[in-house]
Amino acid sequence: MAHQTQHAAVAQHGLTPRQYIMLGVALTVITVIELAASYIPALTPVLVPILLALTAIKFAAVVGYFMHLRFEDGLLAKVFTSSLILAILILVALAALFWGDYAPGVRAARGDAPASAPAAPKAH
Amino acid sequence: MDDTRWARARAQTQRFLPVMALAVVAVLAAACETNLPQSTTVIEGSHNATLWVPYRMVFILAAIVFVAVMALTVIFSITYRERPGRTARQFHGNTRLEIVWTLIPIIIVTLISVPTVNAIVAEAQPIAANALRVDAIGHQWWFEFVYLDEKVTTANELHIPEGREVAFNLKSVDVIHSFWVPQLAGKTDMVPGHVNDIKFTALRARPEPYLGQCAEFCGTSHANMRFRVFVHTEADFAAWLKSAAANGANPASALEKQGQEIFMRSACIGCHTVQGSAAAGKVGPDLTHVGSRTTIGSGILVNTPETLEKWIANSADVKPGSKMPPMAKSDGGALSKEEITAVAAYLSGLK
Amino acid sequence: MAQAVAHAPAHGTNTGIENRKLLMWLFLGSECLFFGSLIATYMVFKFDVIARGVGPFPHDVMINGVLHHGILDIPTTSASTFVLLMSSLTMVFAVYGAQHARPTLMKLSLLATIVLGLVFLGFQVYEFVTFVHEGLTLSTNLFGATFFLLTGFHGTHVGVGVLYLISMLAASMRRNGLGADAGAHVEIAGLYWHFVDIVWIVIFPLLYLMP
Amino acid sequence: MATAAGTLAHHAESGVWSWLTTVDHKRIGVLYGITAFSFFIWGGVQALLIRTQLAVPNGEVIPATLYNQLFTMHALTMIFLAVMPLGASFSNFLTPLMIGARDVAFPRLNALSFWVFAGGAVILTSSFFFEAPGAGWFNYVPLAGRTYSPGQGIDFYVIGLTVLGLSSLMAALNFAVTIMNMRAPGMTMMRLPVFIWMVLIISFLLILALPPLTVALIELLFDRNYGTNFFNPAEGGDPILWQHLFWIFGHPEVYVLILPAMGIVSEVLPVFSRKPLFGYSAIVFAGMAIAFLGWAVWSHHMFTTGMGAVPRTIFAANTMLIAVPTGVKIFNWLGTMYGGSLRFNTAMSFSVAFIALFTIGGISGVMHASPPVDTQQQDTYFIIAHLHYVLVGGAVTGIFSGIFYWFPKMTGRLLDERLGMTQFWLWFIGVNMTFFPMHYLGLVGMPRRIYTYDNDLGWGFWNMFETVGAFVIAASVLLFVINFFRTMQQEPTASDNPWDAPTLEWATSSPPPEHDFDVIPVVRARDPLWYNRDHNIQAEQPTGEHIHLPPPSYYPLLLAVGVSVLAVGPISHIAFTALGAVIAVYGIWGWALEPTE
Ligand code: HEA
Ligand code: HEA
Ligand code: HEC
Ligand code: CUA
Ligand SMILES: [Cu+2]
Repeated sequence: MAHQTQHAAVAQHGLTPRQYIMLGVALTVITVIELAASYIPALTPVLVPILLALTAIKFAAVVGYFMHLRFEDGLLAKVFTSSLILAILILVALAALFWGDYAPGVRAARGDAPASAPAAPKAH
Repeated sequence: MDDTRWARARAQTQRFLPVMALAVVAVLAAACETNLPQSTTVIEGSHNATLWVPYRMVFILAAIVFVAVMALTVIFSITYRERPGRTARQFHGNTRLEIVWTLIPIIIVTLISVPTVNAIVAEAQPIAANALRVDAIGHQWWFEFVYLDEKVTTANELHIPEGREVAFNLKSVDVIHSFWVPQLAGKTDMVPGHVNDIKFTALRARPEPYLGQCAEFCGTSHANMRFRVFVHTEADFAAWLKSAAANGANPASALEKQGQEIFMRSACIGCHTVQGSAAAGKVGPDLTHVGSRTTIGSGILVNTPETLEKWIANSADVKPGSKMPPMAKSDGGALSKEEITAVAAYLSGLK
Repeated sequence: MAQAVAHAPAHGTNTGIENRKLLMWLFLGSECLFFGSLIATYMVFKFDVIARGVGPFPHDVMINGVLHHGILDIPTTSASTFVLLMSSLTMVFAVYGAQHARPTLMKLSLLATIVLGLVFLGFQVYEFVTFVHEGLTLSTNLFGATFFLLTGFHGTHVGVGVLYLISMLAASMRRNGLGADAGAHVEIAGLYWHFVDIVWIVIFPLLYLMP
Repeated sequence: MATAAGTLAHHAESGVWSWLTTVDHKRIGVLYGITAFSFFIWGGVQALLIRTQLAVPNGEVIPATLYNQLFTMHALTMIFLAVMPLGASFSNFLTPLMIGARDVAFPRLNALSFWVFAGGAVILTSSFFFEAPGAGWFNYVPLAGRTYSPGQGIDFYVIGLTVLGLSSLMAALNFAVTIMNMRAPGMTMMRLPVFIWMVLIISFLLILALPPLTVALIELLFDRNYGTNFFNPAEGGDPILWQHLFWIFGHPEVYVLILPAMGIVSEVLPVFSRKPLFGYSAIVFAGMAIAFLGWAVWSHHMFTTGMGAVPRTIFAANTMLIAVPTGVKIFNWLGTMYGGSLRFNTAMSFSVAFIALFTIGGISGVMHASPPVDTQQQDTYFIIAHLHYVLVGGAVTGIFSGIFYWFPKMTGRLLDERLGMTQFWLWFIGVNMTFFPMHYLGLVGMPRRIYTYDNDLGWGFWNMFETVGAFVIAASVLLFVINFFRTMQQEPTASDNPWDAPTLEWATSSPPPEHDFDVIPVVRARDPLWYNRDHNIQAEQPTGEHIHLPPPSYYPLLLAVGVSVLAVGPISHIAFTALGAVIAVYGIWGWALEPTE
C-alpha cells in the first residue's frame, strides 16, 4: 500500500508564525479599507464591486493560508471550490429570478395597479 | 443447477402470454370513450392552439424514441438469449457508436426546442387593444371573476365572447390556485402576492360550456374547485353583460319575498353581495345573479332550488371543508328548514 | 525533527488525505450551500423593507422625503468583526502548536480563541438585545426575519465552535493530552473555526456595509 | 471460516443488543433494508387506499382530508422512508465489499446515520396518531403555513424531514470519504464498479442539495411558530421562494433516487450477458453529467408559476439536455446486451425491464420539459405517470433486480426463481396497467391530487383499470414477501460466486465474514474476478495478520435518541428539547472518549 501514501508526505507546509501574523495584520487592514470605503460618499457607485473584490481577497487568504488549502492535495481544493461556486451560482440565480421577475418594484408596477393600461409583455 | 429452475419458469410464463394478449384486446375494446370535456387535445382556444405546435412535435418525437428503444430492447432480448453453443462476444465499447447516440438525442432535443421557444415568445405578445380584461381571483374553493372595464362581478361561471382576446390577471386571496380550461388554454398559477397573466381567444361560440378546474393543490376541497366557461357570439355576450350588470332581481312570489327578508337579516349578507341591496359581503361569491348560473358550489352541483337548499343547510356536506358555515338549525346554524326553502327560492329567482 | 512525526501522513488512504479531514472539507462544502441559501433569502428580500416602507431599516433611507435612520451599528460590529478575525489568527497558532509539539502554545491559543469567540457572541447578544429594544424582532419585517435568521445561525455556529474548542482544551488537559493525533484533531477543529470566520467575512460587508 | 483467517477480536454475534450496537456496515445495510422494505409496503398500502378511492367516479371510500394526507404521506413514505433507504441499504452492504475494504471510513457514524433515520421515520410516521401532513409532498406555502394548515401535521413534516436530512447528510459524507479513501490496492477510480460510482455521485448530490431544503424547512418552521413572514405575501414574503428552495433540493433528489438503480442495472446486465459493460467510461461520465446538469433545471417544476420567458427558456433547455447523458446510458446498456448470451433469470429480467420502463418515464419527462406543453400537463396524471415510471418502473424495478442479484451474497441463500419470475411478470404487467393509462388520463384532463371526480368526464374506465393494476402490483410484492420468508427458512447453500460475477464482493464468502475479506484483494483490472479467472490468478493467501475491527458501540443509538427527542421539542414541549440536548451531549462525549482500539 505504500505507493498510495507517498505523495502525501509532500503536503503540510504552511506559513511561519511571522507570516501568519503578517497575514492577520493584512486582513485587518483590508477590513479597515472596506469600512472606510463604505463611509466615503464618492465611492458609493462603485462600493459594491469594491466590497466584493476585497471580500473575495480576504476569503481566499483565510481559506488558502489559515486553512492550509493552498498546501493541500488538489482534491480538497476542488471539492471545496466547486461547492462554493455552486452556492454562488444558486445565490445569483435566485437573486436574478426574484429581482427580475418579482422584485418589489416590478411587482407593484405589474400587479397591484389595475390592468387598465395594456401591461408590458412579460419578457423577463 | 439453477438452469433447470429458470428454464421451467420461462416455459410457464410463455404459456401465460396469449392469455395476456387477449386481455389487452378486450380491455381496449371496452375503453372507447368519446365524451372527454376536459381533454387537452381538443383545440378550441388560441392559447391551446399555440402550444399545440410543440405539443405535437414532442409527441411525434417521443413516439419515435419510444418505439426505437422498445424495439431494440425486445429484439436484443430475443436474439441474444442464452442458447447452447452461444458464447458472448467480448468487447468494451465503441467510440463511433458512442458519438452517434450522443448526437441523435441532441438533434431531437434541438427539434423540440425550436417550436418551444416560438411558443414561449408567442405567449409573451402584448395584449390586444380590444381585449376583454378580467381579474380571475382564486379563493378556497371557488373562482371570482371581475370584468374590469364593465364593472361586473361573477363567480364560478365565466362568460366570454368568441373571437375576441380575453386577458386575465390571475390573483389569489389565500393559497396558490391554478387557472386551467384545458380545451381553451394551458394553466397558469394564481399566486398570492403576485399577479400572473394569461390571455387567449376562444375560437368559437358553442352552447355547452368549457370545463375549467383548479390545477394546484389548495387544500381540502381542491378536487371540488371547478368552473365553467361559456363562449357566446359577440351579440349574445353583449346581452349577457347587460343583464349581469343589472341589480339583483326583485322577488316574484311571496315565498321569494319571505326568502329575501330572511336573507337580509341573516349572516348571509356578511359574506355575500347582492347588488342593489344591503348585502355587500366580500367573503363568498357574488350572488346578484346566482339564479342564472347553471351550477353552484363552483361547478359541483346543478343549480336547482333543492340543491340550493342542500347547500345552504350545510355546504360542507357536499363540499368538504367549505368555508361557508352550515345554516340549518340541525347543523348549528340559525335557519329552520322552511326558512331555508324560502331563501333558496329567493336565490333561484335572482336571475 | 519531531515535526516530521507529528505530521505523519494518513496511512492507508488512497488520496493521502486523512479521512476526518476529508470529511470536514466535504462538510464545509455542504455548509457553503447552507449559508448560501440563507444569504439568498436575505438577498431576495433585501429591498422589500424599503419598497414597503416598514421599518426599522438596516441603513439610513429616505422614504417620501422622510429620513429614517438605519438600525445597524457599524462601528460596534466592526469591532466584533475584528475580534472574530483575531480569533482566526489565534486558532492558527493553536494548530501550529499542536502540529509542532508545543502543547503550551496550543493550549494558550485555544484559550484565546475561545475567549475571542465568546466576546464575539457577547457582541451579538448585545446587538440582538438592542435591536429588540428598538423594535426589530423576527416578525417586524423581512429585514428582521432574514437578519436574525442569518446572523443567528452564524452565531449558533460560533457557539458550537466554542463548545468544540472547550472540549478540545479540556481533553488536552488530561495526562496524555490529545494523544499522538493532536495535530490532526486541532487542525480539523481549526478548519471548522476558520470556516465560521469566512462566513462572517462575507456577511459583514453584505449585511452591514452594502447600502 | 472467518476466524481461521486472522486473529479477529470477537463481538457478540446475535441477539437484539448486538443489532442495536452494531457498527458493521453489512448489518447496518440489513437494518436499512428491512426497515425500508417495511415502509415500502406501508407506502404501498396507502397507495392501494388511494387507488380504491379513485376506482369509480364520486368514490366514497375515503374522505377528502384523509385522502390528502394519504397522498402526501404516500409520497413521503415512498421517497424518504422506502426508496432512499433501500438505496442506502445497498450502498451500506456493498460499498466496502465492492471496493475491497473492511468497513466504511466511519463505522460509528454509519450506525448513527441509520438510527437517526429510524428516529426521523418514527417522527414522520407517528404523525398519523396526531395529524398527518396533508399539503402534498412538496408542501407549498401558503397552504402549508399556519393560517391554512393550523394543525400539527406540517410541523411533523418539517421536523421529520429535517431529521431525515441530517441522517442522509451524515451517510453521504461517510460514503464519499469511504469511496475516495478506502479502495483496495489497484482499485483506481476508473476501475470502480459503476454502482460505486453512482453511490459517490449520490453522496455529492446529497451533501450539496440537503442544505437548501434544510433552510427552507427552518424558514417554514419559523413562519409557523415564531412569527416570521418569509412566505407570507401579506407581509412582503413570497411563497415562490419556498418553491425554489424546495426544488433546488427536489430535482437533485430525484437523481438520488434513480442513480442506485442505474448502478445496479450496470452491475447486473454484464453478468447475465456474459460480457463486460459496454462503454464503462461513457456511463460513468454520463452519471456525472446528469448530476451536474441536475443542478440547473429545478424550475421545470415551476413553469406555470408565472416565471418570465427568459428563465423558462433557460430551464427548459437545461432540462432537455439531460436526455443526452441519460440516453448515453440507455444505449450503452443496450450495447451491453448486444452480442451477449443473455440469461433471463429474475435479476436480469428486472434489469431489462428497467431499461424499458425507465425510458418511458424519461421520455415523458422530456415532453413536459417544454414549458408550453407543460402548461397542459403540469399537475395532471401525466406527471403522475412520469414520476411513477421513473420511480416505480425505474428505481424500484432496479432495486428488485439488485435484491435478487445480491441476495445470495447477503444471506447465503438463492431466492426461488420460479416465484421470482412469476413476481416479475406480475410486476411488469401491474406497473404498466397502473401507470400507463395515467398518461392518457392526464392528457384528457384529469388533475392529480383530487379525491373525487365526476362521472361525465370520461375517466371512469381507466381509473378502475389502474386500480386493478395496483392490486396486481400488490400481488407481486406479496409473492416477493413469501419468497423471502420461504428462502430464509432454508439452509444457506449459495456458493461464494453463484453468478460468476466479476466484482470484488463475490471474492469473499456468502455471506461475508465480519471482516469482509481474509486478505484485502489486489485489483488488476476493471472486472477483477474475470481477469483473475482468465489469467489464472489465485486469491492471495491469508497471512494471519491481526485484523482490527471497531468494537460495537451503543453511543450511536443513544445520540440518535437524543437528536430525535431534541427535534420533537418544537411540536411538543420545550422540555423535550432540553432533555434531548442532555442525552445528545452525553452521547457525544461518550462517543469521543470511547476507545476504538
Ligand atoms: C427518479 C426520479 C426522476 C427522474 C430520473 C426524472 C427524470 C426527468 N424528469 Fe422528472 N419528475 C420526478 C422524478 C424524476 N424525474 C418526479 C417525482 C416529479 C414530480 C414531482 C411532483 O410534482 O410531485 C417529476 C416531475 C418532472 C417535471 C415537472 C412536471 C410538472 O410538474 O409540470 C419535469 C419537467 O420538465 C420533469 C422532467 C424530467 C426530465 C427531462 C427527466 C430526465 O432526466 C429524463 C431523461 C431520460 C430519458 C429522456 C430517457 C432515455 C433517453 C433516451 C432513450 C435518449 C433519447 C431520448 C430523447 C432525445 C427524448 N420531471
Ligand atoms: C418512490 C416513490 C413512489 C412509489 C414507489 C409509488 C408507488 C405507487 N404509487 Fe405513488 N406517488 C409518489 C411516489 C411513489 N409512488 C409521489 C411522489 C406522488 C405524488 C404525491 C403528491 O402529489 O404529493 C405519488 C402519488 C400517487 C398517486 C396520485 C395521487 C393523487 O395525485 O391524488 C397515485 C394514484 O394512483 C399513486 C399510486 C401508486 C401506486 C399504485 C404505487 C404502487 O407501485 C405501490 C406498490 C406497492 C404495494 C402495492 C405494496 C403492497 C404490498 C402488500 C399489500 C403486501 C401485503 C402485505 C403484507 C405482506 C403485510 N401514487
Ligand atoms: C362566513 C361566510 C359566509 C356566510 C355567512 C354565508 N356564506 Fe354562502 N358562501 C360562502 C363561501 C366562502 C362560498 C363559496 C364556497 C365554495 O364554493 O367553496 C359561499 C357560497 C354560497 C353559494 C353558492 C354560490 C355559487 O355560485 O356557487 C350560495 C348560494 C350561498 N353561499 C348562499 C348563502 C346563503 C343563503 C347564506 C345565508 C343563509 C350564506 N351563503 C352565508 C361564505 C358564506
Ligand atoms: Cu384551488 Cu386547487
Ligand atoms: Cu425535476
